[in-house]
Amino acid sequence: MALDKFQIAQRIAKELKDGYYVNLGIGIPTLVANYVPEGINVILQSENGLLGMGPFPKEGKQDADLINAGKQTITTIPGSSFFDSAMSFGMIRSGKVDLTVLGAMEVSENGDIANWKIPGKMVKGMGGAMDLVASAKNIVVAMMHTNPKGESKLLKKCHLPITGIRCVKKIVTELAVLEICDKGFKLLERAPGVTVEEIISKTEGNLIVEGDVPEMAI
Amino acid sequence: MALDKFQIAQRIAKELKDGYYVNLGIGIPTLVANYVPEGINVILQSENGLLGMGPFPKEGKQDADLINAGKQTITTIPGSSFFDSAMSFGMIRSGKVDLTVLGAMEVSENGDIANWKIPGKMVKGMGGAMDLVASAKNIVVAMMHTNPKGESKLLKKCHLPITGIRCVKKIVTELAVLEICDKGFKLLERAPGVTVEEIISKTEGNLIVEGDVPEMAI
Amino acid sequence: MNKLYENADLAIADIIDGSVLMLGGFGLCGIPENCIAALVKKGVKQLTCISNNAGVDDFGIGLMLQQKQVKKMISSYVGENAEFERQLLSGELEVELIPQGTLATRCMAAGYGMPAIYTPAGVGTEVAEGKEVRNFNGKDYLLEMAFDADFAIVKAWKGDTMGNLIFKDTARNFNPLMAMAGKITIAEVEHLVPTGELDPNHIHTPGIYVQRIFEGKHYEKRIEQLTLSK
Amino acid sequence: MNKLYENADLAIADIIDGSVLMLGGFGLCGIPENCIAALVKKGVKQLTCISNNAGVDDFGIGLMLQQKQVKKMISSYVGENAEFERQLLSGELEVELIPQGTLATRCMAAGYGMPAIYTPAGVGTEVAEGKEVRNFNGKDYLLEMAFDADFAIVKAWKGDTMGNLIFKDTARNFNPLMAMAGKITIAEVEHLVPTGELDPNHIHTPGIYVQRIFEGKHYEKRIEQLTLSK
Repeated sequence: MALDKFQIAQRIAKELKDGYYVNLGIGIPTLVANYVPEGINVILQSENGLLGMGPFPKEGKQDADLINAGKQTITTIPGSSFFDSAMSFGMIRSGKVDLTVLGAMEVSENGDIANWKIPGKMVKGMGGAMDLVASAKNIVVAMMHTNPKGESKLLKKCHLPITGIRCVKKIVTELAVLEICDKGFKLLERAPGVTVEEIISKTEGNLIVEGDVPEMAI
Repeated sequence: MALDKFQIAQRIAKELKDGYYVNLGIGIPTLVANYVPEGINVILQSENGLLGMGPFPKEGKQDADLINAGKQTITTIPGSSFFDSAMSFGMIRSGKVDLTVLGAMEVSENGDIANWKIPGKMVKGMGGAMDLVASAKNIVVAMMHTNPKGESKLLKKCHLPITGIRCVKKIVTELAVLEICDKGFKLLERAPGVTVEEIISKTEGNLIVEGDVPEMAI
Repeated sequence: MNKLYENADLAIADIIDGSVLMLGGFGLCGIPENCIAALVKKGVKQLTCISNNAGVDDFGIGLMLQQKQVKKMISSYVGENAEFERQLLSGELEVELIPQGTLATRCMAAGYGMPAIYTPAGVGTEVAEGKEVRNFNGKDYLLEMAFDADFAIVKAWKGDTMGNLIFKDTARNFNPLMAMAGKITIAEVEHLVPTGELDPNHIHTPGIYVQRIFEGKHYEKRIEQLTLSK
Repeated sequence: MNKLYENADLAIADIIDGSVLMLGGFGLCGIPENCIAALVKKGVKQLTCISNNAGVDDFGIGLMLQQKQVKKMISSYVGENAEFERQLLSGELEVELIPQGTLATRCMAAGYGMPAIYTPAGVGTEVAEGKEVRNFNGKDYLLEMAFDADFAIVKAWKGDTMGNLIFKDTARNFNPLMAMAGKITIAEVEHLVPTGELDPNHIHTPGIYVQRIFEGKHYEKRIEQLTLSK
């Protein structure tokens, strides 16, 4: 059975290691924070200028001066720090952020990502996405395997304007966990009950299936 | 009569304007702080990371964490701020410092300055001097007109390794105030009782004397 | 030298049509509300605004867009603004979208006297079009130029009469960077304190970067996405 | 993840011969006294040290020079050190002198992921030899590369167990820049406080840049030029 968005977040949370500094994008990536494994401490970076992001505030505790990169009111954890946007992207650019989780509209088999612009639609801008994908050493994409029309989002080549080149390391969809390797998308895990055949049929880019592909443990 | 070093500092202090941010080099330039004209407020920048440098501390009030660029113990004035060395040279480089006063071994008629290295002697380094001269919009040099051998320090071309090119705006020596202009050293003022002839005889570079040259009022 | 102004109207009085402005803030967080209101009141037009976002329809830079005061926006993200979209699609408004880190670093470059910086953001994308690409240690970077703005308009939490500024929480964002970058920097602060009251170790923007300062009034500090825990 | 170390010996235990180190401080102000003592004790050799100065004969990096542990110094100013001069003139020690602002900015570049920066410092001088000169807006600049150091060793006033640092007065100097620039950053602090005790708005170096932290002991904090008012 295909994962729901919470399960996708839960699976991505297994990529976390103790002490990781993590940047979570808007959408499914944000949910990852809810599934941090026990015994593991991660510190969330918000690129508008905060390390040590905490949960959303309780009613009445919101502060207009304290928001995340999605402009939502948030809180801080003990040990947090604030900084300006240049330092924020400085630490991203110098590879200090251990893991970046992003949504995407398309990923190509060489790790290109498209997630900022759809021709013909109003372009809202790339925000920090281009900086993140150009610099992060470990990028995991959270997305659906296909678009609403049923077309694969794991492609030989991105059709949409790209956000960054050769940067994605892993992809977690409702169907599978895949890794970008030299030859394309390497299938690492299947969602419980999902067949390799279904994943093959929904993956346009080169899919590498080696041996038995285990089911995800979530 | 030629000025002493205190009078040179006093004359340079007349270049100060209210609200100026000023960087004073080691030696005579440091003395300028003692002659700030009444009614004028200047803020001293110390390139090791301080705006708002105050006088030396009273006995017992010294703090090893609070020094100037000459490594001397100092104090701060109200409204001071501390910052790191990148920001310190950032504000120098972006032209926020209104006036820089430096010593020199040689100045050439096109405004080159040499003040960091004597071939054959142990080289101690340029410290912040090259940054200052490359960036400051208004550089006044405080120095003797001649070296201990009696040779002019105002030259057609610097003999010593230079610190920066075409950067000096004004020079105050024990004999004269001079401005660098397109054609060379323009004589602006004489020290009290010093003749134009003496200044001519001690200036190797092109000296421009126009009309009556007034005596300095100090 | 007096840096203290009575209010926003006086502080922005010499901003003229066609000026290039930097405006601090991220979304509606840390925006110079008083100066924006004064710019709307003054009706100055044909402005180029460098700001991470363009506000919402009825707040922030959106108020200037309503009055058609903006010729060009240089931003990283301009969603959540219907009037913006209308003007963009009708060709009344020009937009240059640049990556957020590039925006921040081009401000910093100006404040630090660096004419240009190299960043990997946008390599291989349409952002790289027309720009120099250079390889350092096996990785490609784009050459991006320092901004050149006539005025930087920022909002701080506290400030003193010498122009020293302290920001609060994520309202810091682009404010200290833009403060360093403007030819003339105008700072509005929630709390103006006498000189000497701020701890010199806590100051984020040294006064040397600030030419004008005033205490703002009636801060609305609107929240764009109120999100609460249950 | 635990960043907390018991002492300097443990924090520097994996620094090996031939390492490239950054050491914070300006003169003797804000230098990592405990780590320098531990490096001397460990006797690690052939070090390249990036530090604004080289200490004095019997303090700071001078202690490492005495033990001939330094192969190369990268500094802006190296006066006040007779042993340094002796080693330099005898050819035992290599020295690269670079402008102070260039030194600072090459540290910052490393911490900010910028491979190189442009600065006007040194244009037309021997510092420019072999370097790319480029004209922007009518002014010449040198291309200077970001530093690449194995370890950055810094001294802060306060720190917490997450590695957040606060510096005091002019002891800040190069410390936060080097803290950002090291592959591994070791911070010694005068006062180690529990996480949560530092105001997040006052932190100069966010913990993400610091891999190891310990509370130093027996700070001498020697004054190089005691200068008093009468």
